[in-house]
Amino acid sequence: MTGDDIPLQVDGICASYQGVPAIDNVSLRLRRGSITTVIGANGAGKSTVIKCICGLVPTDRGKVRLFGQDVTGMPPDELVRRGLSVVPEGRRLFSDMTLRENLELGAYTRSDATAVARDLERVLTLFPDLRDRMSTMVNRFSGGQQQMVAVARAMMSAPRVMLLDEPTIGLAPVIVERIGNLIGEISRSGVTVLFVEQNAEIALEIADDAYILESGKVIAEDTAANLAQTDEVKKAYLGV
Amino acid sequence: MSRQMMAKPLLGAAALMVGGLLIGGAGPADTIRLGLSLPLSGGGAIWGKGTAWMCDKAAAQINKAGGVNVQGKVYKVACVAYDNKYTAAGGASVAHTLLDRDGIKYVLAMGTAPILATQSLTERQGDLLFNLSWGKATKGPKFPLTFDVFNSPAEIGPAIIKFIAKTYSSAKTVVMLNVDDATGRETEAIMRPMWKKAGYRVLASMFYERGTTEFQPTALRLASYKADIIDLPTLPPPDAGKVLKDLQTLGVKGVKILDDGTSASAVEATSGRSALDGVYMGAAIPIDGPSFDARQRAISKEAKAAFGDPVNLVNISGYDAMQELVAGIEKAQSLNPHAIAKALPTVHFKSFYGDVGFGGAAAYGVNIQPLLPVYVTQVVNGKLVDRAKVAVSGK
Amino acid sequence: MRRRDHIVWLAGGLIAVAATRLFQDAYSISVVNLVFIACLFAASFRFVMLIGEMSFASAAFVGVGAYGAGVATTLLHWPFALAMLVGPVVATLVSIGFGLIVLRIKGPYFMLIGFAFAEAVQIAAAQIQVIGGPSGMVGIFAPRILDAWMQSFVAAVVVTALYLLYRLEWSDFGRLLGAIQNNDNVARTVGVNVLGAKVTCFAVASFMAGLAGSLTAFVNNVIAPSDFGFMLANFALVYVKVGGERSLFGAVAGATVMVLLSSYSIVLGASNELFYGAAIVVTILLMPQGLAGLVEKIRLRLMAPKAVRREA
Amino acid sequence: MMSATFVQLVIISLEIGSVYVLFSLGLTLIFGIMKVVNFAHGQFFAVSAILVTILVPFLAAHGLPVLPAYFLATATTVAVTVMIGWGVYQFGLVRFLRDMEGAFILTLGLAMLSDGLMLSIFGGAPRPEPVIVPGTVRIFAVAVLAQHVVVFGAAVCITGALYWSMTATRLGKALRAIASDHEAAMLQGIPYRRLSRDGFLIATALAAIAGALMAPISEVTPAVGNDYLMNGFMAVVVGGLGSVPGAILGAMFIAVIEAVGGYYVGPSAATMAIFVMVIVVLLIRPRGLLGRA
Repeated sequence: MTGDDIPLQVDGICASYQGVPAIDNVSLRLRRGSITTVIGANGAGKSTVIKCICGLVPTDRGKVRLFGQDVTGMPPDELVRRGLSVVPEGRRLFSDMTLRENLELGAYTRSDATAVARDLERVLTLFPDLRDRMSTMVNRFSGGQQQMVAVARAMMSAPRVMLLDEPTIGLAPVIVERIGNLIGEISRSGVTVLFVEQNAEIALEIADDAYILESGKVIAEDTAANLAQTDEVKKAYLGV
Repeated sequence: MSRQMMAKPLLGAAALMVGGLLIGGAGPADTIRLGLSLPLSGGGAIWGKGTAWMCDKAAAQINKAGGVNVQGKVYKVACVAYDNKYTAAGGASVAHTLLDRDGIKYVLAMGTAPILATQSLTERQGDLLFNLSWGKATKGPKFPLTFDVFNSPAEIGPAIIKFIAKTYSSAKTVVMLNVDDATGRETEAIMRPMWKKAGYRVLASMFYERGTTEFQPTALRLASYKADIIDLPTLPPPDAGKVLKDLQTLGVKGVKILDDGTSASAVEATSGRSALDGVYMGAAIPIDGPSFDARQRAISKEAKAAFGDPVNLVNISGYDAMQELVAGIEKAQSLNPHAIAKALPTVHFKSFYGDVGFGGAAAYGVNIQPLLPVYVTQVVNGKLVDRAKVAVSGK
Repeated sequence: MRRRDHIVWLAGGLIAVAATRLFQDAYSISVVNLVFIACLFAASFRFVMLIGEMSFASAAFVGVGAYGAGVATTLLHWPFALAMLVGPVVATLVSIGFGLIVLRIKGPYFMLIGFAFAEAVQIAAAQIQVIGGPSGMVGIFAPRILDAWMQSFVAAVVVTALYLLYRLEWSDFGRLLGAIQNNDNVARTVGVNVLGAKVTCFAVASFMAGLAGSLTAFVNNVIAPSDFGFMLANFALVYVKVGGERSLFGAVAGATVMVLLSSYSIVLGASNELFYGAAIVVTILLMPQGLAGLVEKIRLRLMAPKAVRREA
Repeated sequence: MMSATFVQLVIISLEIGSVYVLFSLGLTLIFGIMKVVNFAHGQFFAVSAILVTILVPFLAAHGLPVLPAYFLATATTVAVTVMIGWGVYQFGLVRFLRDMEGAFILTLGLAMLSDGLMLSIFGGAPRPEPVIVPGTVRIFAVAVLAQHVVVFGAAVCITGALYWSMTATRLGKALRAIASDHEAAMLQGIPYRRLSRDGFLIATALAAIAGALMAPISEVTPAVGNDYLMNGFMAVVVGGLGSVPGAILGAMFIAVIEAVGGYYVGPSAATMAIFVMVIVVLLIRPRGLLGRA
């Protein structure tokens, strides 16, 4: 299969913090245009998977391929240039900068001003309530709005693959639903999406494919629909 | 650049450093060594380097003239200079290295704090100390093995005050500024009573911390007293330069004195020529004046080329200490520090200034002070002009 | 701490103290004294690093220790044992007060506040004429009985202090400090009195810094405010990093190497500062993890073939 | 009514403040971007000041009028200093990004090394200072050295330019993003290491410009950088590490204490007051006056 069909492929990566293993032999395959989710409990290693892919945490072993090319250990800024975009855990906005500046920085790698302006317009159509607050410092926004800003910022680099680290954590149910719709929207615009989630219910509802991570290992993978039907998942993750 | 490529030059540097460790150590047995504990880094380095250079100069001259003859045996002389960083702890380290490791019996130390540390060893172990500090606390009958090498405020002060009293008879008030360290405090403790005794009113005496970069507030405060005389005894040249420049900007007219001012050129570098004009100095050598000859001027010129300062009261001490030591050894006909200490008050030695003997009992209780002339100089258009040469009396 | 550790410490300590008898000439004795005192100060500095902070205020506490010894000996004529301890005790009390106020502040701010404190104390000490002002104090001698034994006395005091620091580090309290270093918010949420633990750590370190100061005073016999500027703490940090901060032995090794280097470099005269600076730069570039890191690397390299074999 | 002394003290505060601002801007920039405290910052200042005192007379001797000579000397000096800064970054600091302890020791070693080198190359004697803008200017009947007015003007311009470029240019915004969260910045495609280098070189250039500006009014010795360093640290920490407006505010804070304290209580007490006041401010605002929580 070519890199075009599998924009992001992760082969048996392992990572550790100060000698303590965090993830062990994790492999993922993202189909082009699909939404993939990795679900797991707190501390299962979900965030580490994202950080290894985007180069923030070094991998001890294994390979990450972006559009067929080996990008293991590449610094994040280089990956952004190659079409990857990340909504990090905890949003990580530039808190003492304005919304406009945050979005501009999202488009840092791009030099085509007209295209950037077009994308800004598109983003503001998606998030209409941000439109008149362009000069506001982002630390004045509510938690849900900040999450929207983080997604909007990630969209500004015109990515072909987007990773989201726990996008719904700590948000009110109504916002969680909006985020869910948003991920679908992004996917429909042709972006391949991977997001890790603790909230298995919403994750399995949105995603096409799903992986379950336990103690740093992938213990199950299937289509989201199939996984949602298994008894273990129902019991352990959906609380049914 | 890869790590490995980086490692090579770094390893090379490390090897060089290890090589550096092997330099130094004990000298040959027929050499009399004078240990020098001097500031060779930081702000005081200029004085330390100059003093070491002048010591080497004296040693070269003595060796050329045949060395030192002690009971038929001829010795060469040499100077060994280490960095005391102008601190007590640095002074202690240097003293241990000079006295205990290198086995040197005679030390010249500069700076009150390092001298205190050195003296506690030399007096206990029976070594000779040449004391290069402005203060009085480390000199006197309590320290039988400690000798002075230059004129300090105890000698300079009276000469300057006498000259000022004669020249500016209407002047009645003084303000003082000193650096807030051992040197500054000790000097102030000598100078202030001296002014008072001479009938002046000391309106204020201030201190500032070493490392101060801005002097405008201090200058403004100095100016606010409207004193007839502004006395800046211990200011290092750059600080003196800044204060003078700021005083000039404020339009302060009074008589300005740098009692320990050693070099007009060093102050002028910072003050500019006009701000220094008319300032009196107590420790500068009017080398171009009538008191000095071509031989001395040649040394001064060489010194200026070597380390950036002409000869001055401080660095001449390197020269004079060596001469004092040699004269003492020859007179005692012994290398024993006690014997030399006994002989020294009675010797005459070839000081840079000429042939001088010892005195100083009036100030210190014992004759440990070489009777060097004091030159009161005034800076006129960047040049030092001899205003008064005072021979320090031997009483 | 395991039983074996105690035995190793006892044996190692005795050997270290006994080894000081090998040095009988005055120069070697002076260097040995400096080395041991530097080890103690480095260990004290490192102890604060256990909570993730760099305390440049330590320089001032060394000064307090030294002045305590100076005042007790030359002005009050107290017995030697008391003179040894008064400085450290005062340093501890001051550090508790100072710590309660400033240990709420972290990282670079704490570090620079330490700078300011060291400078302010240094200037203040120079203003007090009873303790000699900027000239400092002279004639701080240990009893004559100790004359021939000073280096062994210093070694014994330092080894004992290091042992206590080591015990503390490997106690529950030490583990708590480690937790605070990792994340004091987490520690706080599980109900730990974080400030209390930090202040305790700081106080212990300051006691040891004060002890290093007392020893300095009795070894040098002369002290002055300028000896206790922030550069002193800078060098403590250098010792810790050169040796490797992960263990107490790293700090000890670093202090030993760097003090020996600095003692040797005196012979370079005017170039000594250049040399010492170059030594620091070269060391930190070649061994970012310090001597301990180097040892570890060598150990790993020696063991590497085995590991590869096992994998194959 | 404004008394003459009051006007004097205001002017002196501005004079001193502008000097500290020039020195602190680079320090705060380096801290913001690399999260390290640069102990060698003063060395760049000293190298630059020394080079200017060598180059200006040299160029003047070759027939250049003093102002062009000074500008040419400053340009050369800044270029040389930035090249040294590049070496320091590339072969040293790059390994210690965000490692406060490691970077502190490295820069401490470099500062000692450079102290020693400068002392052996240039000697310890104060270097004769070039007179660039001679004479005094009267402001509200108070005489001020013309060169001080130049330094003040330069400080205002440089600070303004820096502030503008940090808020309005792509590089400036990227540097602020790095200062705010370097990982998040990398996730936007901002090349952290390359921009850290650029930020460090800008800071180096600022130190060099400050050195060149100060050469005619400060002392010029190898040790001069260290003298400014301590007050530079205090200014930056009081204002809030990493904050450009904070550095300005901190510098003015220190300057006012130094001016007012120095005049009314005396210089030694003023120096101590600076340290005490810095501690007090940090107790009230643990991240400085304008630092972020």
